[in-house]
Amino acid sequence: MAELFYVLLQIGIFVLISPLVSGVIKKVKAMTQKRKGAPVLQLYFDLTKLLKKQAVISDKASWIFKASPYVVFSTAIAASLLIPVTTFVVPGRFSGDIIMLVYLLALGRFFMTLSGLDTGSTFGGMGSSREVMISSLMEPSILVSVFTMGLIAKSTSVYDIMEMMQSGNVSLTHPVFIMIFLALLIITLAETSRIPVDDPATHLELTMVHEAMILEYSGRHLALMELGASIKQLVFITLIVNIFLPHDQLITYTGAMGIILSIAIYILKVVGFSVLMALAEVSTVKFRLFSVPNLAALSFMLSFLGFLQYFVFGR
Amino acid sequence: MTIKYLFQISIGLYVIAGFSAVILSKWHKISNTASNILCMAASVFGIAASIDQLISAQGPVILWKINSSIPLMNFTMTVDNVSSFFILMLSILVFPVSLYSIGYLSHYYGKRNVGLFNTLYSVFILSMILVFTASNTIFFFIAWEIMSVVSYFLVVFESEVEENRRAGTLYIIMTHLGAALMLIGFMIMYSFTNSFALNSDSALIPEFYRNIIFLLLVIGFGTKAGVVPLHIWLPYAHPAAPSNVSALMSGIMIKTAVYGILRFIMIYLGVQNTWWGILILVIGISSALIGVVYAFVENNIKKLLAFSSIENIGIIFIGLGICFIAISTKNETVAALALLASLFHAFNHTIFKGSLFLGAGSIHFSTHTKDMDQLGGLIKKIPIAALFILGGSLSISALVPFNGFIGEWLILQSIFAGIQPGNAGINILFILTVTALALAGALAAGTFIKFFGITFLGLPRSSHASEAQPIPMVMNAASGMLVLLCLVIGIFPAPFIQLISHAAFEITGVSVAVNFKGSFLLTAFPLSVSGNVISPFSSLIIFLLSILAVLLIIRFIGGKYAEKKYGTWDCGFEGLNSRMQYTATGFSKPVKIVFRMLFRPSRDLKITGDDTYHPESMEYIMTTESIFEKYIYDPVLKFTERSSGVIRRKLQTGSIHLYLIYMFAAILAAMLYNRLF
Amino acid sequence: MLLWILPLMAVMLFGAIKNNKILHGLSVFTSAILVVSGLIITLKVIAEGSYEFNLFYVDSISIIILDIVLIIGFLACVYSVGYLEEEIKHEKILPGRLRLYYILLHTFLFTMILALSVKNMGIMWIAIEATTLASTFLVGFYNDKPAIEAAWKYIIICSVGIAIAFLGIIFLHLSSAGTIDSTQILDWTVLYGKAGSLKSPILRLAFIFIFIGFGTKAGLAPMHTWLPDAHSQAPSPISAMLSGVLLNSAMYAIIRTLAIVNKNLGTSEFTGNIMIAAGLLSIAFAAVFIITQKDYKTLLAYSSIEHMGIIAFGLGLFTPLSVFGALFHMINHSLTKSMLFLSAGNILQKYGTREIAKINDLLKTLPVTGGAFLLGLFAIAGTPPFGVFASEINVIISVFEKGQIIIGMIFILLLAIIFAGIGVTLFSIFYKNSSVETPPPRGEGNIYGSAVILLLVGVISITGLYMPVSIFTLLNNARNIIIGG
Amino acid sequence: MENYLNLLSHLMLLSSFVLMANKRIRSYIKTFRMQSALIGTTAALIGFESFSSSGRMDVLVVSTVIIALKVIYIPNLLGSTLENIDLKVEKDFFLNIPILVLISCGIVVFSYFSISAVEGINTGIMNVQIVNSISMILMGILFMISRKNAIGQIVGFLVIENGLFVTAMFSTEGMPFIIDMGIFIDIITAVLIMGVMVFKINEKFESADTNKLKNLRG
Repeated sequence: MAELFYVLLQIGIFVLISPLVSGVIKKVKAMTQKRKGAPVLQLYFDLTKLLKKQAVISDKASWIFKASPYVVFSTAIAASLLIPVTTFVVPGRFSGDIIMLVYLLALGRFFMTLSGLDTGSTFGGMGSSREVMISSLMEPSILVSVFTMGLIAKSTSVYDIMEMMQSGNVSLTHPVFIMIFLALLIITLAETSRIPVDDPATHLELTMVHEAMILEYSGRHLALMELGASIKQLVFITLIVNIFLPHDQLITYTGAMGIILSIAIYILKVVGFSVLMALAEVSTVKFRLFSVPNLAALSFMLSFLGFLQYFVFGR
Repeated sequence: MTIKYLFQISIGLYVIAGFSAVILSKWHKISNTASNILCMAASVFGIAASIDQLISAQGPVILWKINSSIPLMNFTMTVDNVSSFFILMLSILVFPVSLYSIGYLSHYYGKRNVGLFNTLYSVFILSMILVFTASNTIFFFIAWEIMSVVSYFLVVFESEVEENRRAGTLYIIMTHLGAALMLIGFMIMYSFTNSFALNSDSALIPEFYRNIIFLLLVIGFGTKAGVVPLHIWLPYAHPAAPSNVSALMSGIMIKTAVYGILRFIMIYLGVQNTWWGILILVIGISSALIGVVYAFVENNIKKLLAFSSIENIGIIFIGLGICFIAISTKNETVAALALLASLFHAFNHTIFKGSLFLGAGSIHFSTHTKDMDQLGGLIKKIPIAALFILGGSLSISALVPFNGFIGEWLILQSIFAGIQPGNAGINILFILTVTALALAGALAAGTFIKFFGITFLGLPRSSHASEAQPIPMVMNAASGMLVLLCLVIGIFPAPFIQLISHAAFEITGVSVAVNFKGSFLLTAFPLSVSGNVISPFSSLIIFLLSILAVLLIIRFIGGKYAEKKYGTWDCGFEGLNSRMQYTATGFSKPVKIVFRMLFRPSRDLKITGDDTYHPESMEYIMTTESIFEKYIYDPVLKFTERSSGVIRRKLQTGSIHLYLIYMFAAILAAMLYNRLF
Repeated sequence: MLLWILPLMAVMLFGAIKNNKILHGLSVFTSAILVVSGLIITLKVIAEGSYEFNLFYVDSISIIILDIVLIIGFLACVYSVGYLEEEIKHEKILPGRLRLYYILLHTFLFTMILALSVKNMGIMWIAIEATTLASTFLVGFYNDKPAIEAAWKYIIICSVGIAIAFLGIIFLHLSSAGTIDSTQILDWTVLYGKAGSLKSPILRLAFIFIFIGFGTKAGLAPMHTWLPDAHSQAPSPISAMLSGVLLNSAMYAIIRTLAIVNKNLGTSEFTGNIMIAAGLLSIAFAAVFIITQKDYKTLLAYSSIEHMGIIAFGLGLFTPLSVFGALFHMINHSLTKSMLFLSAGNILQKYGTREIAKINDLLKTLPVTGGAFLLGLFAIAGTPPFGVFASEINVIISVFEKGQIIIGMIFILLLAIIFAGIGVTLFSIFYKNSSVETPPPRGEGNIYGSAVILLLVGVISITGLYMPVSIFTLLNNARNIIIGG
Repeated sequence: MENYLNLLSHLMLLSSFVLMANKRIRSYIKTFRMQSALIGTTAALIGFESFSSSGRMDVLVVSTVIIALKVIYIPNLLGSTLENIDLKVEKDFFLNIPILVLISCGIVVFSYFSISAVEGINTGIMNVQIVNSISMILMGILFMISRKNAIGQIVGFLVIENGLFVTAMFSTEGMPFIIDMGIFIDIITAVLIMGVMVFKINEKFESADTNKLKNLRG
């Protein structure tokens, strides 16, 4: 029963909050550019409209093209289940750890890139090829950073890591956490296809990566793709905020009140973090594709140094 | 007792299969079908026997005991859990491959000697069984050599292609040199223990010679396994063989090296020094990375698979290396876990690489080309094969919910358990291993995105692809059953891990199986290692449920599904043609540029026509070369040839006077020796 | 005794006969009878251990090699029938010279039988010298420039070598002076019996010269220089006999001496050092010369040098196992190598060239010969499950048994290199290669030859796994005689 | 008695030095004839002695055979061969004479060094004789090495045979009769065959220069 509640809660929050995040980011960017910008809830409207629209499918495409939106979406959902938004609802025997999280997202990416290749358009292939390169280069630093966190918590499950961070016996300002936080920040930018790695706002074939892959999509498929992407983005954000800014230990209430409070704080954190991301985004420029490896190397070095800091040089 | 008979029946059936193929070789179809069906039957018995042996707690079983009248030649076959685990892998692979051959060899009918082929095929299988069951080093060596020679004949079976011949020669020479080193190792063992038996006492060997033996054996077996930098034969030989054979070679033959390392280094010598493990681990890491990078940029589907075999053998070696290190640092549980992980990965690799090679064979069968840049859009022509190859690709890319993921996860967990505060060097090495695994995994996924995407999706790039022939049902069935097995193992890993842990237990003496909460079809009980839990099944459930839910929701909001077929966006030019889409070369270009130092890519651009902005035609050729061949092997070869030539001309000049001088010198030397000795 | 008279009679008869058909028939017939009588004697020897009357003496050592001689001789005769007919068809040789060929062939056979079946070392020496003289014209049979050159080098170098060997024989005699009465001078059995009382310093000298001398004939480096030329230039059946038989009979003389010397010295160290050194040197030479060889008959010749080196190596180790291995290796090597030379003959007749680079698609063109040649190459390179491997492994094991690990390593590595060399140079000829000119029309020319080859292939692939008890006892007795155990 | 034998053996050694110093082929044959004559007398001496002491005939017979063969028959044979072939060998030797002689001295020293220590040989007289004869053999090989034309090599081979024979003679009053006979037969056939080969070489290579036989390489 508890598990069912957990699952519903997670899915509900992620599906409902994730478009908001994108909205907030867009809004903040617009404001920094002295524009009015679209309303914060714009993405919700888009999604509902897209769902209503008729889907135009390339006649070159195969069933892969139609299947992959669902796969992308549901992998995002499955991934979202591995990152509790609050420690008040215990995932209990529901299982899956941080490594599985990485490989689940990889599954989604696999199909997305395939769909890019499926229509035989030039853009799709370009997007897929770039996506594959970027993600492969980012993979090591993701795994190393989550691994390090796991090692500190002596468990690879996110829940345990969160509890470890909440229990006051580690100081959040310890260099290892700072480094890994930065590493994960870079990863998030890369994985959610944001500047400086990719520009979600452009459709210029020289620069686009993620957009190039979903260029051929329309209607409900596009909606699912978008939603999946934003859920994935929220997954990363949640990972960061819930690990590095633990809050549940501040809440004294228990039971339903506690849950509600904690979720409220969680949402606040997410919004705040998305503002942060937006600022980071506007303050940088997009890199050349072949300077992305340097970025990856940077994030890898950060996480690796974090590991060394904790396990080799000692606490 | 029954186990013994089961094994004997299976071996007997293989023999019969071999002979029947020869006898019936007049009628190609009949002989092919008959011998392959016999092989299938044999493999069924083999599966039964080995599983029986694994779960029954009894010790080694002696199958046959033949003493030749030639001294020191006794051929005794014994089966213990380790052997039977490998025989299990072999048999599980042989069944579908034989099924596949029934259909696949049909394109040899009337052209080639199918009977001969099938005989070699079953002898090949037999020789591998001998390798797994040989009970003394001499017998092992003989079986090993037979295996090499037979596989050589299979590699050069389509000998009219020039590169097949070169591949075969390279292969047989490399593997023979490796075998020679192996033999030296065995002989050193003998010179101290005075026995060829595998259970003789290795404590008699002094420390120094243990290390020598270890190095010799690692090089010897490494050559067969195709680990970097001994791998150069593999990407030539495996593609050269007919696909059913390459499935066997990649799926199981390279595992004989793993068997050898377990048998001779872990069980016989026993691991003492930490640097052994470190060496193996480093070999594994380099093989995994270099293998996968080369696989990524390869455009020949079978070469791509061969390189990916190098990667996977690297991952298996990583597991072994962790196990070695853990043993030498007295950390039994981690050792057992790591060993289990690497055995499990070997098992998985056998299955999915088998299915992928069969799939590649089907592609070649229906399109008569192995070049990706000639293919494309096949998913419409051969949908079933496409589905299975997709499955295989997902599984080899270690994606949920396939078995590849479980293997990777176990290895990562063993590293996780292996990293403890303290010994800094090992920790750094382990975290680097994690890095390597992550990079390798991601690139492997990329490789198979390319493999599947370029081959099956998009538009056909040549007439080969557009006129693809349909594929016989048996071939699809063969690769299908393997993919199905992948899925089943991925979802319900527990029982299989239990099975394999019997083999691992025999080696390490520590049973980690009890740490695996998890039993047969119970989803609630996930797979858990020391508190870290995954449950592929429940995530699969979530998966399906969410798809279902979203379909309902969409139906609710969006109403009925309506779609419109329309051409792909072609930027407003009239009509999109296949030359506009990304090629395999283009797809791998970014990675190729990032890992420049491994390829030394060289490009040349030919522009004909006076105006460079509107040329009549442009030709862009991009060539890469393997640094290993360029900077290690070629110089050695050249040097040998040159020096040998020089020596020949200097020594055997043809002048009789010089020859007499040799004799004269010999006499004087001998007399001197007699005076001084 | 039949063994001695028969070939001589045959030679006389050949002198008289003109008709080629009868010549063929007669030669095959006589050699067949020789084989039969050889087998009879073999049974006697197995029963009684040795068999002798006045000068004629065979024991287990000599009977092994004698049987090899007779069998190979017989097969060579059978092969020659087809081979010579082909040669005559292609005007390589004149029909008239057939008679000369057979006369020389049977004289050659006779001298070798004599060398292997006399008790007196002096006469053995004479016989071995005579083998050279008999085979010189066989080597130069084609009478063209290279053949003559090869023959000249052959006779000069071998005669000098043999002369040195005679010096050794003299010292052998000298060492026995005083201990042996003049009626039984140089009688091997007596020398062996009284080995203890011989003068060891002189015996050492004797061994040195005998080893150098007969080593020349056995083709051990650095005295091997005549061998590649002679083997490559002679007609193929003759090459088969040279390398399958002649080398063995020279090695046999060394074995006889070795037995006496080691028994006298009580240690194998003195002889062992020389023989192991020479053996390794020969193998090394062969390895170097095989890697980039262009001519397949020469390549086979070098491989003969290699295997003689292996045999010398085994004898030098002088442990029971190694001596057993060496004797066994003699058998395997002779069978395999003569098979290879015979098939090389077929190939030569088919393609008309000795250059490896000019041959391709052998397996299709000559299905039987080609297949046999391929298997034979694997066998000669020491791949299980063929006979050569079985004997090589015995030698290898005995090295390590002696604890000489470094030498053993070198030995194994050299063998592996030779395998690689054969692979690099020779494997290409079996398959179709469009870059080379198209092969001649398929089909076996020499039926008898193919039959012989098939027979030999069957034998060598069995000897690796199974050995008849009789042969085993023979080898054991021989081993015991040699090491005096 | 022993002194005579000593003297003879020294003379033989000297003769082979002379041979080594010879420039022209005819003089090879002459010198060889002389050396064989010396051997014949030696054999005769030993023969008489053994006859007078223990009425053994065989060595006498052997000595006569030697004289018949090596002094008369073979040199003539070689001479006739020389007549019938055309030798276009300007400079017949690789190393010039003084160096050859020096090397020969070195050979004598070496053989003394290597043999003399061997006990059983180093009993006074026999020692010197065997050293001499062994150095004769070695010098024979050296001669073969140093001479280009075929006849020269045959002569060298014959010198080796002489050396052997002398060794046999001095060390052990000759071999058993049958063996000696066998050896002679062998020698004759060998020389005959070599002669024939010389003719063949001469007709194929337009010269008896063995240095031209360099077509068969590694």
